[in-house]
Amino acid sequence: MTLDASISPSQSAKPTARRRWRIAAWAPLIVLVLLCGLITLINPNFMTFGNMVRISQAAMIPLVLGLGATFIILMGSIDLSVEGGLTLSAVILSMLVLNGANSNAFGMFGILIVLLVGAGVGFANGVIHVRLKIPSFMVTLGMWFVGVGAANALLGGMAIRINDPMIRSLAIERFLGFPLGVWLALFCLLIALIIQNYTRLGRYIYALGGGEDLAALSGIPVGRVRILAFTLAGVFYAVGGVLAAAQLGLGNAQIGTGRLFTTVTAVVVGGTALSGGQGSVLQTLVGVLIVVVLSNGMVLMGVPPSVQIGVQGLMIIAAVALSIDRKRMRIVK
Amino acid sequence: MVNKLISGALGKPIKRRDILKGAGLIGMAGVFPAIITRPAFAADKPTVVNSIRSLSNPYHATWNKGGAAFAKSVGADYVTLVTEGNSEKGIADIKAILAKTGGNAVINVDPNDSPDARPIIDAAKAAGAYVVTQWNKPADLHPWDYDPNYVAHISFSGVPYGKAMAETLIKKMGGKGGIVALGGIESNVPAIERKKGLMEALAANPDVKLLDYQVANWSATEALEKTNAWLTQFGDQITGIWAANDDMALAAVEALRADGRAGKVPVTGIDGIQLAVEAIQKGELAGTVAWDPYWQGGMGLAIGYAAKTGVFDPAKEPKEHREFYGKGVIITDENANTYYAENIAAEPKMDWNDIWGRVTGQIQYD
Amino acid sequence: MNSIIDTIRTDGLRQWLPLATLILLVILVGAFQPAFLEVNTLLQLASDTAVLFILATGVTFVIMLGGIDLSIQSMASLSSVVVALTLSSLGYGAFVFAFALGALAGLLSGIAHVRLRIPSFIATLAMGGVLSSAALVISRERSITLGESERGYLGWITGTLFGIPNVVIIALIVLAIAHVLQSRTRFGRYSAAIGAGEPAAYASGVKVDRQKIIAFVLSASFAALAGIILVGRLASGSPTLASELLLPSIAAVVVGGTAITGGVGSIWRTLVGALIISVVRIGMTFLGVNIFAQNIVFGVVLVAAVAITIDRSKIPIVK
Amino acid sequence: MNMDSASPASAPSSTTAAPPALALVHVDKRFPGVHALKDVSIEIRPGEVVGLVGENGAGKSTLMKILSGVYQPDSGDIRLDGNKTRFVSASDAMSQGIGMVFQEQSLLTNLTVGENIYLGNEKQFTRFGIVDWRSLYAAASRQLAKVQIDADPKMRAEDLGFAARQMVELAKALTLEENAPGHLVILLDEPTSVLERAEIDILFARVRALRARASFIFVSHRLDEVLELSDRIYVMKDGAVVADLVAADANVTQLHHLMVGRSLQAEYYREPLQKPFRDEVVLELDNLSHEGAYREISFQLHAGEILGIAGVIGSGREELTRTLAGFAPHDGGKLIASGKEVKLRTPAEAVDIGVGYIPRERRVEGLVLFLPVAANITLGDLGTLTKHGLIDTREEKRLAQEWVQKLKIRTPGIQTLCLNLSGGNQQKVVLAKWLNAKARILILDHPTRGLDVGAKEEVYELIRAVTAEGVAVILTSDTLEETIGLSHTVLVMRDGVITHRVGAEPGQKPRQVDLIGHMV
Repeated sequence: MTLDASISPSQSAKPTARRRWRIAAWAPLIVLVLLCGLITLINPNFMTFGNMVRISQAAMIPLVLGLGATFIILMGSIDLSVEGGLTLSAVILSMLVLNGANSNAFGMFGILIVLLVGAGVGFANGVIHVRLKIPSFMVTLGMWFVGVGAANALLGGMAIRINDPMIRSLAIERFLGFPLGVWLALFCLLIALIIQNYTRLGRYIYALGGGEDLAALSGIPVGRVRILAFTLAGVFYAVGGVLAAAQLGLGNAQIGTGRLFTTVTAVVVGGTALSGGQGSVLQTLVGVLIVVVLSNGMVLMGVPPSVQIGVQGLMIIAAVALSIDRKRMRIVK
Repeated sequence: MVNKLISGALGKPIKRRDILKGAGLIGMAGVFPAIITRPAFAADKPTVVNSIRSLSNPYHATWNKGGAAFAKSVGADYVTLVTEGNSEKGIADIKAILAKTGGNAVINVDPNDSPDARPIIDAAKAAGAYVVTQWNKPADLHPWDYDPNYVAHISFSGVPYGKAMAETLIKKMGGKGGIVALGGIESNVPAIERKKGLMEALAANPDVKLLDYQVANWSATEALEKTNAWLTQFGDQITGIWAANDDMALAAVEALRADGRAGKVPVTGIDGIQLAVEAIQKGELAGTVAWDPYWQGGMGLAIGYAAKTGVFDPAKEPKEHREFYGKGVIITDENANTYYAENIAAEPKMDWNDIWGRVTGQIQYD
Repeated sequence: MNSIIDTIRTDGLRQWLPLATLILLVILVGAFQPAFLEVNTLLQLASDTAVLFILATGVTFVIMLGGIDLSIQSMASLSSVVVALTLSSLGYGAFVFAFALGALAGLLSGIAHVRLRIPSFIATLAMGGVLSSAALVISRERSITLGESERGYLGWITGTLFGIPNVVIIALIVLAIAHVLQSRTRFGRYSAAIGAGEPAAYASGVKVDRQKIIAFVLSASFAALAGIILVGRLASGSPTLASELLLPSIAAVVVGGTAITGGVGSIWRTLVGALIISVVRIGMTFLGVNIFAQNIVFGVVLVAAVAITIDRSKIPIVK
Repeated sequence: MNMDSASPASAPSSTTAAPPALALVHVDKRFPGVHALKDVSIEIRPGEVVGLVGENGAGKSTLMKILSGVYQPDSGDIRLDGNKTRFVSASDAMSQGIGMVFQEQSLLTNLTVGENIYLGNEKQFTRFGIVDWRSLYAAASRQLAKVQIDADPKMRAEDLGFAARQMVELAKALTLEENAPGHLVILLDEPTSVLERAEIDILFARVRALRARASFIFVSHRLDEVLELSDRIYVMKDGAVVADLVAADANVTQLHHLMVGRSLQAEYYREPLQKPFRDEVVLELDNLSHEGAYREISFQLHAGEILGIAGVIGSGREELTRTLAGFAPHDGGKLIASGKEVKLRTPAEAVDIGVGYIPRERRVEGLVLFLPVAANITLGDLGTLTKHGLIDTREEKRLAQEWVQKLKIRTPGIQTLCLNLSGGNQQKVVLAKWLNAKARILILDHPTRGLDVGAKEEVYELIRAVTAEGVAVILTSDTLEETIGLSHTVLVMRDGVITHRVGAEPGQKPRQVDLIGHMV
């Protein structure tokens, strides 16, 4: 069997290549710092502890979602089911814990069930994608519709208020000034880091992104890795759902609206390549912060609502243009 | 029968990968029997149709309930269409229904965007169906130009109610302080009108300052983020929050709660959804306006149905019956409990024959 | 050797699978609701598909190259606003103007993607933001309804020819042009080559960057055209007019069996894909599918359709 | 050729008594329409290096796939240390001690060396699902020590040279001995195809040193190397083993004869067909330089001339060819094409001045694998096919068919995806592309890499034919032998400069040893 198909012709001066990569990996962070500096100049309120807390609140959900999406994108796949998974989880949670619509009060157990639901959604993504050989783009797009649709069907269009104190505490109770939800998000980051750096799954995900056929030759169970990765992502989306429900204090079918593109943008702005194999969850953290700080900053700087989305677009182009390692990306698609 | 059909039709082209396609098709086939929820359409009675933005928000969900209740009351087939915010889809679906029922239909539509009304009316007239529109339509499109098919247009002037809420808010604030305002989708007529009302109220109260107006597109999530940013930017300067609908208002309340200020800073919404009324009872929300979507969903159909079945002849009705403002109910802590008991705890009782009961004057276009 | 034979033998069948799927779906719906099969209904379906198809056609060019264009819906909305605003002053010129604007926007995102080497996903997502902002600002954030006189300019969109709606005819012309572009011109061939193997195309002297820019220009221009058609159908322009059309368009391309990774695909497939999507949407209304089940059904049918339509023999690794 | 006098005398006698480490007994394998393996029996004794040669399609790769568990035989059995067994999958074969070393591409360049070595094998370092990287990297450096390269296991694979990557491959294969029950058998599949001579010597030395640990099956198209490294050689033809020779008693001509059924003539490189080139200068380099790659390169390329460039990796010849192909513009000196000074910023600009590049990475840069033969042939010159903006598809078909016949490209049809063609025919398609584009300068970058003897001969014939028609050729080749055999003129490069230039007219070809002196 010939393997030429996946060769990398480059063999130019190595050390420089490596150094460039180091810089590139840090570039998003530099962008973030510049951004914060700029905003502070215009509105000093930005650099207050209070605002840091609010940014963390705004960032916790995108971060958790981004963690899940990172693993998928590292494989060179894409996951559009973010909103589906999140919405379904949030709605089911609102129905299981102490709420204003029914007499359930499963509390912690309810959260467990929701995480299982998320895993199930991700697992379904993975299995259909791998077994039926359908591009992840399409499978997860379908799952998006299914997830939101199911959530809608469960609610019959209504919204359910969540009264469970434990859930609400995620948004209200604080530790060291930060809401518990933020700490939960950080805990998820830790888990993601461990999975990425210290488990075979994490390594195999990189391997798939680097060259799936070669990975298979090394005896890696490619299909299983993919399914596991999607399942894992599903769980993260479920956590995102829990946080969203906690933040809004209710579950409704619109709770996920608009979160997909924020998530993927954050991951890519962080410097993870859509082509797979390059990136990390830490870079996603930076990417999320860039996106969140940007939208928070535009309000602080008094950018008129109708041009905010445009400004955001330009800023993101700038951020990515600054931080992309062009040497490494021979082909940009 | 479905399964046979499939295997028959696809049996030939599929030589290889049968399993795979089989799996896919079973997916489809399996679904079909499950989803044919309604019996064949009753030939004589007109089909009654509600076309609304989506069923994922309480407001339109209640609207849908009202429609179903009316359909039940006259024993007609009931169909719900959702635009999902997509004008083309909304119109296409309505045309599909017209084609399916051969025009024997009564349609009560909340157009996704004002201009959609025109093609909808054109299609309905061509098919001979009867239409009632609500909220959105172009100013120069009038029911009396399309007798008898375009029965009526119902709206609720956003201006007075937007103003009323602003006044409720200002009263709670003690006549002075700083307000931040959350607006709806910028191109929507109600959003524009409600904002206008807010501005009028502010003009009348010089001591109250509008700190900032941001668009949150009717969305709770966006409202939450905007409010969070405001709490940084203005901190304690904010003594009141005005929101163009309840979803955004409730999100603002949550943002305040996370800041430990829920209930301390008065917030107002509009639409009168259940959670909002509950929030008023809890004292977290200062007020809202109930359009009574249950009434909108049912009565829109009732008016059209009456015209269709010859109870009245649209052409003979006065203009204030063809383009009229409905009545909104202002809910504050004073009447929240009673409203909850009558309209939410219990299935609202409606007299579907009292079709002009809530007419509050002809719509004025400036 | 044997594998070669297989490819040839089965290619003949495979390329018909998308069409077979479409016909199957039409039959399915028709079996339950014969009214669906009436000529007028089908014509209606066709005209309702036109805009989706035109948008999808544009983005097909980009997807063939292995890129993606997430700005088409914003472009369509913007062009609708531009037409609505300028129709009274420019007359038919308004359409040309909007179209040119589309080409310009495409050029910009193309350059951003190629010169700054930003992934098309991000470049076009951002460009989409810029375009919607532009639309919101110039429309002063509200939808613009056309007056009687302005509607006079829309006859070429709203009218019919020998009982066939003009939009359908327009869509067919677009189909013809796009098909020729894609299958008979150097651009089309180069796109396929770049999508299937960019390094080889580059080494063969193909001006890759130029082809990519052309693709984005086409995509945005077609989006602008779609916006123009929307103005005709809705007699109005609005900054949010097309905002829900992005995913259906991309879905149409993929459902037709074009590989999202590029290289494999055709305009025909996109046409079939767009029709499949309409048939499923409208079909559900016809069948009276429970409104709460519709999204679920839609999702499932999409995936099932792709399972049948994509040609895995030409996709090295399914990602 | 036989540079390395110290090639093994014969199979080590000590092992002959023991049962073979691995044996195939009467193995038969059919695919629809093809009888791939006909009753094949081979055996590899412990510590033995067995060569496996044969033309493409002779059944080598099927055999390899059966040994590595990718295919299962229809009949016959596999024996490990005398015991019957079966390999149900690649990983199963590995777990039973069958290692594989492919061309350097099978390392994942975005992972570190250590990660690559234990990829798919991390279990031993995993406690409660957590991988202990310290111990993994420690183990990795032990593996690297076995093959005696001091690469840092934490370094990314893409930062290694080809030779080093090859050693890492070897090290990776050797990790099997830790958990494989019996004796280790390592399949070396074309391991030298991308290596320079000096690197090959290192590789061979390592392999010999490792015979204590493992037996090897060495598959290569380079017969001289097979002879040099192997103890015994199996020759395959049409799915059957036609000979089992002791390497010491065999020679290239004999092997070639057994493989292709006719003997290797002196005119292997078609030297008699080598016509003197013309006076017309098509390309002139005047002190051409590229920072950190090559400098002050000057020569004239004449119509009909084949100019071979010899040199090891780092000599700058690779970069020079990339420059002339338009991938890396020069930053010093002059490049003059038919009288005009030019700078080639992109391959497109190179094509414009009549350059055709036949890259070493045929399947990446040479062909669009997922496009049909016809589309690939015309890809270089759609311009002339285009009338009023439209491609004349009828004319395209005609051209494609014409080239397929002219170059004897074996393909079911011009609409077949290039993916499905053999290496030799793929290479011919690339050639056809440039001939169709009327290229006047062909840059052949390792043109016969991975081709079998038969295919090579056809390519040589084609090269002769086109030069006879006045096309100029710049050749960088895998073997010195090929460079000398084909070229009119040979340049030797070292450390970025030309150290030697010599004419190579038929009859007065330079000797390899002379050139090597200037290379290292």
